[in-house]
Amino acid sequence: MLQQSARDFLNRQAPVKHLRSLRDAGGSKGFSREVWAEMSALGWPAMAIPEEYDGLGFGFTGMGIVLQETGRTLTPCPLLSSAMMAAAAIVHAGDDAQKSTLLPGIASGEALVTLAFDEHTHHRPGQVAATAKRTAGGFCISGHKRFVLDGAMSDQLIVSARTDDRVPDGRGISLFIVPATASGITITPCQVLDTHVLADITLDDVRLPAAALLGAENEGLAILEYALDAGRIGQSAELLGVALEAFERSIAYLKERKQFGVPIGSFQALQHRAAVLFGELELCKSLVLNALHRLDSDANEIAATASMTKAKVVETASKATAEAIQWHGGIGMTDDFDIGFFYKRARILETMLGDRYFHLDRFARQHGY
Amino acid sequence: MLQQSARDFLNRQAPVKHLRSLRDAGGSKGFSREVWAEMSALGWPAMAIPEEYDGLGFGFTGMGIVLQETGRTLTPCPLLSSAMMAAAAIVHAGDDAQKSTLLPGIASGEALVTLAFDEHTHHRPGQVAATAKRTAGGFCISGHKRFVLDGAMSDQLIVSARTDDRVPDGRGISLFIVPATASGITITPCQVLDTHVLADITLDDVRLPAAALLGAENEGLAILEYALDAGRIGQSAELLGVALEAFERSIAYLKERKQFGVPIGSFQALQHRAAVLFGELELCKSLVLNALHRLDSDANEIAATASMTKAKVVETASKATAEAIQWHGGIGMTDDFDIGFFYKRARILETMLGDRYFHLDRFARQHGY
Amino acid sequence: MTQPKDFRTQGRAWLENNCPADMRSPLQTEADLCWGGRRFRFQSADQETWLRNMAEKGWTAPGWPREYGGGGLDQEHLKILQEEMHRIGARAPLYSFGISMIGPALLKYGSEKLKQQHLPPIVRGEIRWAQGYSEPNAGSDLASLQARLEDRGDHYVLNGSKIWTSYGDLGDWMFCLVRSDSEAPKHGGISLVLFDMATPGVSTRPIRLISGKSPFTETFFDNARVEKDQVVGELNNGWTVAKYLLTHEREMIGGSGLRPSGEEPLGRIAARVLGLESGQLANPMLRGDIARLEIDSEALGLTMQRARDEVKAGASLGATSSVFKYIGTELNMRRQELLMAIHGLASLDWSGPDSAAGRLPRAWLRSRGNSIEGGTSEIQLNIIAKHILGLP
Amino acid sequence: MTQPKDFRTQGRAWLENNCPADMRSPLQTEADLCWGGRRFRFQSADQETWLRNMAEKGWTAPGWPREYGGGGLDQEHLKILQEEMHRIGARAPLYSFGISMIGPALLKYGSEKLKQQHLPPIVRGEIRWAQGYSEPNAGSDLASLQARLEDRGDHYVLNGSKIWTSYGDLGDWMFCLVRSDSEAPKHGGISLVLFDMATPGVSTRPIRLISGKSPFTETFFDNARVEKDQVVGELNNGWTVAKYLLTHEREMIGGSGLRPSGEEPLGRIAARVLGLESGQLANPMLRGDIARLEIDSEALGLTMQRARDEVKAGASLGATSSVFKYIGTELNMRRQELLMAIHGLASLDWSGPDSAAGRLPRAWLRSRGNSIEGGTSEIQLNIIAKHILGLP
Repeated sequence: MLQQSARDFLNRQAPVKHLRSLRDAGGSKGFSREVWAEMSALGWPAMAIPEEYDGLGFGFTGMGIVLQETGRTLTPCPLLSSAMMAAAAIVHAGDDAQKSTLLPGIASGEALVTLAFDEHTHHRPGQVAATAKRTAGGFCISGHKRFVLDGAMSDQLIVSARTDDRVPDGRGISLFIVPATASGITITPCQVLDTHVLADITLDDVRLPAAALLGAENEGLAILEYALDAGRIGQSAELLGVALEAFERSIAYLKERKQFGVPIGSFQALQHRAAVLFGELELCKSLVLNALHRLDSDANEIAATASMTKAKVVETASKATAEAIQWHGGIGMTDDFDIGFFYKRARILETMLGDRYFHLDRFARQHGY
Repeated sequence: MLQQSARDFLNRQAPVKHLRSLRDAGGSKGFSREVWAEMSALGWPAMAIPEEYDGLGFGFTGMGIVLQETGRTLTPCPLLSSAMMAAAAIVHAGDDAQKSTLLPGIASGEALVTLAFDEHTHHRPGQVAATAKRTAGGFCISGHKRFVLDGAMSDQLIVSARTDDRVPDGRGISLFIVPATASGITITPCQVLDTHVLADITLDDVRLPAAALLGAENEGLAILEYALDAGRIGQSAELLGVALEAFERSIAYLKERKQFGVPIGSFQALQHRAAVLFGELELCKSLVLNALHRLDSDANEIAATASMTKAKVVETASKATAEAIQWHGGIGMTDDFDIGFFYKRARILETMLGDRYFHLDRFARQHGY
Repeated sequence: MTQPKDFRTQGRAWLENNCPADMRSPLQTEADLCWGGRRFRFQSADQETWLRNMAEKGWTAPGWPREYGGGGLDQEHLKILQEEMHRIGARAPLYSFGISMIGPALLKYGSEKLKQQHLPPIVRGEIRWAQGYSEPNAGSDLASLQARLEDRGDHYVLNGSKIWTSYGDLGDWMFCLVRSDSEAPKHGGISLVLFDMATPGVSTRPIRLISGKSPFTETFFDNARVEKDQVVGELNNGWTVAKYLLTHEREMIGGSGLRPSGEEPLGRIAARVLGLESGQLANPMLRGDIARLEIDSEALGLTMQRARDEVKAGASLGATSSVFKYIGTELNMRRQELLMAIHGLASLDWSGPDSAAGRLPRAWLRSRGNSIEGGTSEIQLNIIAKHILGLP
Repeated sequence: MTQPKDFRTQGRAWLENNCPADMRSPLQTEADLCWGGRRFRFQSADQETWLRNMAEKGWTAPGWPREYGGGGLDQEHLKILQEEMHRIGARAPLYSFGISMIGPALLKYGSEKLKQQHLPPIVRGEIRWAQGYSEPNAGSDLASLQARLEDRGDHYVLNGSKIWTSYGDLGDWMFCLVRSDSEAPKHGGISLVLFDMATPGVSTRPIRLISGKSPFTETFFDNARVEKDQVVGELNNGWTVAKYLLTHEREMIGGSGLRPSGEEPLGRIAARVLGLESGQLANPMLRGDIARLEIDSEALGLTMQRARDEVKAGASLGATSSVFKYIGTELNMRRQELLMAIHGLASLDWSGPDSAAGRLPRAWLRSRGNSIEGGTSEIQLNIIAKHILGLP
């Protein structure tokens, strides 16, 4: 039901041509506020937020179903950044005041919050050079965060910074809730492959009250990793939608397009590749469902699940979207045709929050080898 | 010419059914002395040995061509162990007395020499626990060498042993020429997958004269690695023969075997897999030729070449021989049919002297990443 | 039916009392499998006791109706039983093509007489069934079969031969696909018949595989008598029954892609055998292939569970079994390749102590047949392309 | 011909004197390529000088006969020239479909008049050629073309359109595959004709790719005049010429699988960008894929060299060009994927400073076309299966 209604809405209000028109319009917004307002009216950003903070309390499984649909239409929106990852961090680690202040706004879609953690050209959330120094009234943060998802459109940033140099890697990092308008912050948007916008954010002596600290001091990395894992699982759901849609469009094309007098889908070599890909996609569906259930039921054990899921879904989505272009032939290479957008989107989703290599490595480490 | 004459000889005197009859006869010899005597009469073991030591001085390229043909017929013989690897070590590092004593015998095929270096269940030539202690008259060796190729049939062993514990890994290892009949040596044959015989060799206070040392003391690993690289290149040539023969037999089968009323080679999915494999085999041919030429021209730079060649040829041969079984279907799984022997042989050649993972890793290290 | 919660409590207690301690350890070799049948020799009294106890409850075939000796459990109770058996590491009491293949076909297509006659002995492990499907030279083209059933008035006689009969030399009865009308088109005129393999005129000859073992036979029929009431479904309509039965076989074979229960995960085996360096496998290039295999294997398990849930919710398994068959066998082959790589030189040993008499390389060689038996991988991909994706 | 040793000495000296310093550095962007032609604007005086100097020696097409302006070198001398250019890192003076495609076809099939007319301007880089092969909706089925050549007595007229014309907007002349006899069977009735793209009735429209760039055009013919003497080979026998020309195109495209000259090896790029930990790439899972690519790329280079040696020894390239086309494009796609992974988040940047204005992702996207253009990978595999392996 949720899936069907989400699909209907997106096909009507934000199909692939919506992404195309955003791109052709240029600019640095990355998504449409109007569409976001309609999504919010449908309650999408409220799904994973507890009822006591004006959420629907449905958990992440429903969110995953919606993300899978936004993957099918390639609709850009801050569901992942704000309503999934930032919400996960705040629900998981925030104190009452923080929850009451932030969650209702996220749930209504009126406030956007995003995580700002990467500092390198590669996803390495544990390597933090930004510092937060104790001041009389709280903290003073300086540093440089890169590739921040929806960073140019968010109201609040959840920023990782080093609060203690003396403890070894993995500890000594804390999270802070920082208003995007705080003095000392510079935000530079940067457009990526398919019109999504990431932001480069510098923090130059940004002064914060003590209450800006999210979770325990020096223990921010574990909270961040939890929120990132929620994000990786959400990404996997979205990627699955990207892959499924590209695959289904391609299968339809194989049936319709004729060459040498027959539909190209009658060529056995393509049939077998399609059949193998179908099997891989079935595996991905199960992994995504499983990961969403685990996220809702067993929040402390999701790291291995998140890496397993993302590693597999990324490889399959990359394959599916590349094959989609190949099966479409020349027309698949043209900008006029939509299929290339799926390939681009799959790459972005792979690269952010750790690519296949990152997650295979993490999976192996988590299993002790 | 050499290739054709080798092929004619092997098809006549030692085709696959020769291997089968050796296996069915049981026992622990691993190869036929009679066939070896005929090979020797053709000058095969003499090819890479300099003329001054009764060799033909043709270098390794010709040896590789012959090994490729023994790969096609799966003929077991000590060409690789004695005439390629041991000969390479002696030619490269032996003193005049050692060369004069050993090389003519290797060249005539009457003497067999083999390298004894592995001590673990994995190929790690640099990890040596066997020790050689200085005595009044020379050295005293103790240790345990495993998986020695043709170890039960050889007259002389070239044994790696640690002569100095204090120098870090990679040095402090020396090579010794040890008669297989020396007091303190126990040789236990062990049959592997396809009837080839490896030996487990223990050395218990084996006393040797000073003249048994091959090359400089403590510098044996470099000599060993050179001989192993020669062996890896020789293996690659043999593996290429295994893969080509399995592939060609399978292509012939695809043309002849009918199902659903047509030759199975008319199914496009199999055609494409065959075509891809053909391309990979073409790459392997070039790598093997190149490696043999390099071995003959540029002996000091062969490590990266050997690992590159073996890594690729192994992956292709493994694929080619597995596909050969698949394309033959049920009959390919039966012992009565020959194709399974190719799959087994490919595995043995992969596993000895480092498998695909070993050589990919070594290739990457040699290129600084 | 007992309430789920009570069922769990009672089942747990029953298992605690009735599963011998020796039957709670992982299988060590193939010889530990209990196949039952007239010619089966129990390895131990415990093995026999465990079979008897479970058969008495109908839990060797827990989902079958009680009237045919089964356990009569629905999906929910079945899952509980599985979980409770898993909890104590109980071995399966019986491996049986009767349960996994011909039983389901009889339940769906068999006459009441056939059900009454054959199902209870299957549940009790008294009769071991052999499959007579493939024929020499037919290969993947299963329907091109030649074994000929002729009507002799009050009975039929069968002539011809079959190949790839799993453990044909140990089978008691055979379910056999035969041509009963040679005039009909290729897929018509086929029947599925049952007969005792002790019937005069039925003989077998072992087929030696590249693994050196002989798990299959050829089976020959020389005027072998088949009773008229031993046709499953209608005469000449056997292709439908055969296809249904194949979906069960495929799903079963697909299970080979899962980590065998009680076996260590591959990554842990690798860490043990190869050692670690700064927490990572000492063989860094192997790591990725192991991680990918472990992920795929986990994903297959989740997918088979999802399919069972969907079947429970009313969906038909159908062509999905081809997905499992294809993926499961590919995974098992990859798994065996990786086990060989993990064990290195020791994996080559055909008889020595390091490899427990060549168990590892023999399993590796045997696995190559996975993508051939039960319909080749190519056939499964054809089925997926045509029947799931609807490609022309 | 000069003795090889003397040729090397003289060649080295000449190159030293005639190759401007700026032309000895690796290409930085696509804009550094010198394509020549009427509309080409030289990037620098050095670029123009280098082309002029080389063209004067005939070394832009060093293997062509001297009578048509070429260098007249045999394989041995060609190799020496290549080595000497490589030694000083000299850029290719001219990139040209004239040299790589239509030139060889003219040498083999063209009339003396056509050779005299077209080859010298190609050598001098004065005329840039465009390829008119593919048509809308024809795709891989190249022979199903519709562009129609009609006889008007003293000349022909051409109607129809072509697609995927590389840089059609910058081309001076086109070699174009057309249907000259609509009654003939599919592969008959095809001709290869040449005409000036400035001819009235010839127009182009750019095609925008997913990379955001437009390296191809559609090309339209509206009663465009084609002279009668501009048919290559015989009228209606163009398919033979077309196939010959395609083998050259395939071999050229296959070269994309080699590491571009002057570019760092992938492993070294990865080590620089990602850093090392105890001597190994900080991203251990990526290592294997990089090593495999580097090995395959090296192997392809050796194989193309081996093929050139065999052609020199009298063998025909033929279907082998399909092997190079298939493998080369697969390798380039893998290479581009790995470059994206190596550069991580920076690779996503469509316009920022880190990615030199999105050069990396645009090259990655562009590479997806490699397995489609010049005959899809599927077509190449068909050719290998049928014409090399002889499968039915």
